[in-house]
Amino acid sequence: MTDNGEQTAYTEGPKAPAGGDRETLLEITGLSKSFGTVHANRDISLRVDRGEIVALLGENGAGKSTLVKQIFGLITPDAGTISIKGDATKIKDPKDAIRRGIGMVHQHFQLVPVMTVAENMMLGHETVKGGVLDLDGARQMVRELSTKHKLSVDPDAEIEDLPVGTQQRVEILKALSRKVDLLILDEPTAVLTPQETDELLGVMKELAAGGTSIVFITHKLREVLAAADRCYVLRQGQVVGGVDDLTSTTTSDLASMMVGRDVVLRVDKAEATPGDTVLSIKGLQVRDDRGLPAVDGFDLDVRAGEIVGLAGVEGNGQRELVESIAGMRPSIGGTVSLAGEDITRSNARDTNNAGVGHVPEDREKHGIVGGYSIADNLVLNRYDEEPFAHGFRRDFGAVREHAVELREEFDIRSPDVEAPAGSLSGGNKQKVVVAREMSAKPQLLMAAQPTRGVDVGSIEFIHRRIVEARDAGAAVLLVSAELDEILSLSDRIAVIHGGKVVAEVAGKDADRTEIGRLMAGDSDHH
Amino acid sequence: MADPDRPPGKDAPAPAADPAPVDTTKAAPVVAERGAAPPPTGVLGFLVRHQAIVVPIIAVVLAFVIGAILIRAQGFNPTYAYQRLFTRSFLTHDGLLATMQKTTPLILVGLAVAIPLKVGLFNIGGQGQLMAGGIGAAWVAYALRDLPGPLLVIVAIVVGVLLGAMWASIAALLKTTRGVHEVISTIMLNSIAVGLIDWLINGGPLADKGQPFPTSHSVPEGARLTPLGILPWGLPVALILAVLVAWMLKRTTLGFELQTVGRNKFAAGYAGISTTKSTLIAMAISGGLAGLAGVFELLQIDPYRYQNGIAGSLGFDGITIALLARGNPLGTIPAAILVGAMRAGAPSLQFELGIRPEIVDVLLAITLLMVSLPVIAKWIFRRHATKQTQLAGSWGA
Amino acid sequence: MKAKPFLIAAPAALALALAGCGGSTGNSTDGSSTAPKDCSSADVFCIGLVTDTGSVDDKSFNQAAWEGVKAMEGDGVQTKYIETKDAKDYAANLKQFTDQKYDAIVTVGFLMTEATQTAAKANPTTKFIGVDQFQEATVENVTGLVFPEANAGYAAGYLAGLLTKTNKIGVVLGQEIPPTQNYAKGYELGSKAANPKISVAKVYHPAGDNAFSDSPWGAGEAKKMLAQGADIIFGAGGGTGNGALGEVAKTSGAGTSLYCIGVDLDQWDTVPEAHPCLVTSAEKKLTDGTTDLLKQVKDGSIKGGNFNGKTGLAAFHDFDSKLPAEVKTKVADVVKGIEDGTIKVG
Amino acid sequence: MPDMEWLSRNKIWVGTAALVLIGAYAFYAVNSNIAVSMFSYAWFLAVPLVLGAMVGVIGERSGVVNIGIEGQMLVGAFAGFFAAAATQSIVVGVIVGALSGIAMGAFLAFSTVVGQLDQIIAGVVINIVATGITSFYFESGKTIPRGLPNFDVPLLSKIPLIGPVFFSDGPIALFALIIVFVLHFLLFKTRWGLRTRAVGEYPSAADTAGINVIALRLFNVTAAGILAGLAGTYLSMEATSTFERGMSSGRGFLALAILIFGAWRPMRALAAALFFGFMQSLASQLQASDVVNIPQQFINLLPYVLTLVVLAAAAGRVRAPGAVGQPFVKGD
Repeated sequence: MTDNGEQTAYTEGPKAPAGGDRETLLEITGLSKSFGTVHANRDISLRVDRGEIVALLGENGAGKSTLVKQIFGLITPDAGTISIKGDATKIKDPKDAIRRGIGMVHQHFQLVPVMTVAENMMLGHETVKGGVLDLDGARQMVRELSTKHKLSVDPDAEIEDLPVGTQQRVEILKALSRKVDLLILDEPTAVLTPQETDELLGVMKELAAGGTSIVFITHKLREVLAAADRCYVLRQGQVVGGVDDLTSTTTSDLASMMVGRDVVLRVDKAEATPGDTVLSIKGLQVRDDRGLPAVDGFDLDVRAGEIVGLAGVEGNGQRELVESIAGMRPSIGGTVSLAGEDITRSNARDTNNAGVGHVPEDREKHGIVGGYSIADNLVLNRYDEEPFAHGFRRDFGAVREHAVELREEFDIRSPDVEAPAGSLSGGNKQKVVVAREMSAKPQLLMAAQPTRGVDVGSIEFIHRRIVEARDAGAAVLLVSAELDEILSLSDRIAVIHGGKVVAEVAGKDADRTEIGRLMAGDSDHH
Repeated sequence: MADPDRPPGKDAPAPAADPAPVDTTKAAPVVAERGAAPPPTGVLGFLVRHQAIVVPIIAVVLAFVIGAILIRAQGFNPTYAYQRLFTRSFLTHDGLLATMQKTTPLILVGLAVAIPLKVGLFNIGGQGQLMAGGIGAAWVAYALRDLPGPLLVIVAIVVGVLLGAMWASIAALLKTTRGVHEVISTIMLNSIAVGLIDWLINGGPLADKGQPFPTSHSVPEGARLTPLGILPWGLPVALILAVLVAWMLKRTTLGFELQTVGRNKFAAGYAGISTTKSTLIAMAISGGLAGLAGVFELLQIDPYRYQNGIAGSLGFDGITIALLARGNPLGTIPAAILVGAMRAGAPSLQFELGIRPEIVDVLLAITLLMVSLPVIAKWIFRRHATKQTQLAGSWGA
Repeated sequence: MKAKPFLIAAPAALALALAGCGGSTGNSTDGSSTAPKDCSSADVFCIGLVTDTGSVDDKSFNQAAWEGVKAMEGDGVQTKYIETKDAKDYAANLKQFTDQKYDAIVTVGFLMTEATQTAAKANPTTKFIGVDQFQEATVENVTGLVFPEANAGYAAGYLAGLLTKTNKIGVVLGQEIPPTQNYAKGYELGSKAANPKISVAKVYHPAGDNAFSDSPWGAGEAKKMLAQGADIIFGAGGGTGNGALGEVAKTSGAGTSLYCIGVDLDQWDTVPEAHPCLVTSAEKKLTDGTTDLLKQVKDGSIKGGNFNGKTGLAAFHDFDSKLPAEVKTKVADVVKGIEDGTIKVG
Repeated sequence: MPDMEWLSRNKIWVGTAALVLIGAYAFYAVNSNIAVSMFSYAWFLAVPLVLGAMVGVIGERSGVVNIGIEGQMLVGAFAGFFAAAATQSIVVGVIVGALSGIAMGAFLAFSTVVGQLDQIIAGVVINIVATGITSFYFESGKTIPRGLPNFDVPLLSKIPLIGPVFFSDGPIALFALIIVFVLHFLLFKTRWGLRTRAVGEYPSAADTAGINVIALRLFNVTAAGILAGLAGTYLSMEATSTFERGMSSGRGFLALAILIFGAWRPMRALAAALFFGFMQSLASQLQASDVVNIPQQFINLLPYVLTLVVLAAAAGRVRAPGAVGQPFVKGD
């Protein structure tokens, strides 16, 4: 697996900060975990002291989540020890971890949606009075905790009725309710606005000041610099570096440690030469799965030969917007037209036939059928068209030929086009999706989170392809939660908030702070 | 790792399905699924590749072994019993005819369960759909009794198939428009079919009031499909349909659509394949096949009347067969022959040995148990075992 | 997979456990040990019986007919049965016997009327006895053993009419088909003849598939009738009726004096749980009728067409001493009157 | 006051219950005999449905579909009856019946929760195995000493209407009534209930909260088998004193319908079962009194048709526990 010699495991760990007489809360030595032949964690050693905020920095797939899941007892390590407050006995399960003072806020909230805040809060360590759950006590506890930590929540609200930001507060309070010494936060800012993020970082600092140690997973460099005392950088399952004194570090230092080479922050691309308007959205209104307005009067034009990046905090209607344009979700108002033709009511197939290519946000869910061969996945939305089918009869020869060509062109690493697509790595799966969508030479390419969960090599490849598509004259709508991706690819940036466009700026003039403020929305103050 | 905290669900990828970034920097083949070793070669490799066949065969063998213990415990000689069962079902004219006659509807109801399985639907309503087809044919056969026989047969088949398809479509429509789980709706529809038909033939509009028991009028002689030697008319039809269904699923765009919906309905939606349409089509085909089974039960088997009990346990046998065949349409043929032969031979077990005919139900139950438990496949193939279908996920919708 | 050995072992263990508790069943004459006799030989008189979709131990007409067959056992007689599991197997099951050249074949239940006639036409030398099968047209070698159920019902109703104290009686029936309708009709007429003030509650099982085997339903109906003041319940519908008898017995055990009346055969023997209330049964003498006809087959005197079996009331058993002599005399007179034709039912 | 809160949240249900009660007592005032008999009959028929539905409630609230209730019931009826016949002890019969239910429940639990067998397939297997085994090993001529006797509960049985209907039956019927309320309490007021609901709604949340999802599911599904076994023994030893082949005759499936009809809540399932029982009661009353002449079959169909109508009408409002049907894989 060690493919380049320069990469060496970083086992020393950063030195303890000055005056290192603080108690060592967590010490990990030689931790390894593999899934089959994939080494998710290799010989990891690190240390967290009391009252510290330690960031675990790394790309998607670097093994951060695997690491913290082992600390929380969700996964058992293959080798190595995790010792908490000097106690190195194996952490059997989350219950054991909780008992030993570890709390975790999961990337995907571990809250039961149909239960109230109080019920969720007490789940797993319920207090019982006379055989009956002490719900009043739980409500009281919620109120006390939320006052103490300045995180306001209503104990009787049902989780599914709460906005994500509030749900996260519940998660944090839940973890804090159990007398935690070590709080693990797994990508806590992914769903937050910049302002909410700042608020969270503030809470973290206060907790640390109160003696709680925090392990904080992220791949956002700014957050590391803003909140952490120290950081470890993970790459390919190993700790490849660490920084003790973050004040003297720059983002680019951290970034190169993360990816193991100099990061290309800007994708090389020529000046855009926009042509006619291809996509025109006027006053679009779309509801989400729960029937609430998600896209609410959205206007945007995308012209041939330009990349328009749609920046926004996740959950502001991006998903519904993209699905509605793609014909996968009905709109309730407004129009979408493609090169002057109204496609508002077109279904997914007609939209595709009209010349819309769509790289979906969740490739596992929408983009591929894991059990199907790569070849079948490459014709997933054209299986019934010539030459892949003649009438109702499919032509397997043509499907295969097509697949072999695309495998070459898009560098899909697989021994055989008949291999199930589910067996590919994330990057290669994404290449299958991109190959399928781009090979149809669409007028409009919609790429939603095109590089999520994809390795660096594939990211560069996909970015290059997107630019090439633009240069070939396609209109590109790029939707991404990664502001960096938006900034580096877009010729023009639109900011979405609350289901509508709140600002449009030219790509080269874009200022990230300003965009962050816009993403949060002017009225979005707590 | 992509999305490692995703809540468990059928679409959730295996945690490590997304290996570390290493694989793009080298040209080595990408590793398949979690922890999969290279596919074995030799005999084991052969068995692994054909486990869809191997597992049911082992299950049947195990069931017969356990059955032998049961027969022995009842004081009979199992070898002799199995020998008689086989002789009767395959080596005598009447027995073979009975086997073939029983196999016919079994293939059809097996397909009626297997097709919806491909779309991720579990059709427990084969019973009701078969009854709908049978009563439809009985109605036509009486209402149009003056038509020439062959024409009447064709009309009866058309009507029976349509009624079966309609009955199944109720469940499909409830599913697509109102999200009612098909297992619940088909169970309810089975009971409704029993009651409605009982009313029809017991003093109701289709009753033959000249008979002292609830029955429809008998099929006119000209429209009766008396067997050609040992070959009932319906058997070749059923065989052809099994092949057609297999071909449809594998080779046609419709088959691709159905299977895409079954494997990943979100991707299907993305690709512009309508889940609604696929659900309706699959259930209609399925109901039509079950309905056709009902038509043949009426037209090709003495007493050529629709009576209570004509459907027997065929609807549930269909489930047994589809599971034995592991959802493979062609697999329904051997599975149906197995079940058909056992049912055909059961009376002779009692006649010649005195073993209760219910032994057959026990054998089938054990077979089903063996074939359903993933344990056997896991035991033999270890990690090469293919994954079982999950149907229960959309429960309650 | 730690659970593996367990899951493999479980079915096998279950099988062994079950193997241990199974009793032996089967035909009375032989298992696999003794070679079957040659039925085509004139020395051997072979009788076969095909049940309808029930079993020979159904406490009802299949069992009664089989007992009639067994009564013929002796030297040079071979008896066998096949239980039909699927209504479409009637012909095939009959053919097993005709292929072996059985001399007489008893088929039980009206459902087999057509199948029996068809087989008879194909095997003119074999004699067929169709229990409960009314022959519309005479086939030379088929004799339908039929019973005027209304007569049995009348006698039962008459007794009930005399015994009731509340003037309310009930009848719980299986599916609504001619035999059950006849029982109900006779029961109503008989009870009214004995007691003009009487009211009769009657209910048929509404479902088609389990109308004769739904004992909990029968019990529930009986419970309801009792609660509404009925003190005598006639259970006429296989297992469904037996459920009614059981419920009356249970309630009557609680100190009240209630009666129940069985059907088809003397249910004192077949439904022992009904002993606390079972005053008699409206009996079709199925066993006797079957034996009588088989004897006719043996001595060659049997004729095609319909043979009217006897009906009547079964013995009072434990209630013999409890019933007033006057009641017994009156009932005996009615039974006699029906028999000799002085009382016409319906 | 939480009680007032509860009242205001459930006002539709409380109101309906009050109306039904008033209606029932009005009926009782007009003709006490008929009213008592019809309601008793309704409850008599509802008992196995209620017990079956509770099996479903426990299973599905824990995230496991159980369509094998029919088979569990049948085996319970069979094993209980024949054990009682063999030992001539009704107590042994009831215990064996309940244990057989546990055995079937354990099969469902282990095959689906540990063995990852599809839950619906496992249920179908249970049903088919139950039919095969109970008919093959059926023996005629066996009798049990006497069915479980009815008895009057002191005081309660004296309440007009409700007393004779609910408090003068056999022990299993009384148990069925009690278990509904007990289960409601357990499910919504206790630690076990909170955890069970969490495990059925969102198992990974329960898992990260330190709850052993697998163990809780195994325990619940297995233990619920007791109720299915008792439903069976009710059929063969309390409602009647006999076993018939296929004795459950669809009651397990009807229980499933009632479970959904009752929105996965014990008390509403009880109400649904009573409603179905009463429809049948009404049907037979109309038939017996020759008032109207609608074909009996139609009334018999009513529960099934109503279930479909309710499910169709309540789309989106009646919601199954979130994780029902899905196997839980740790660390996924």
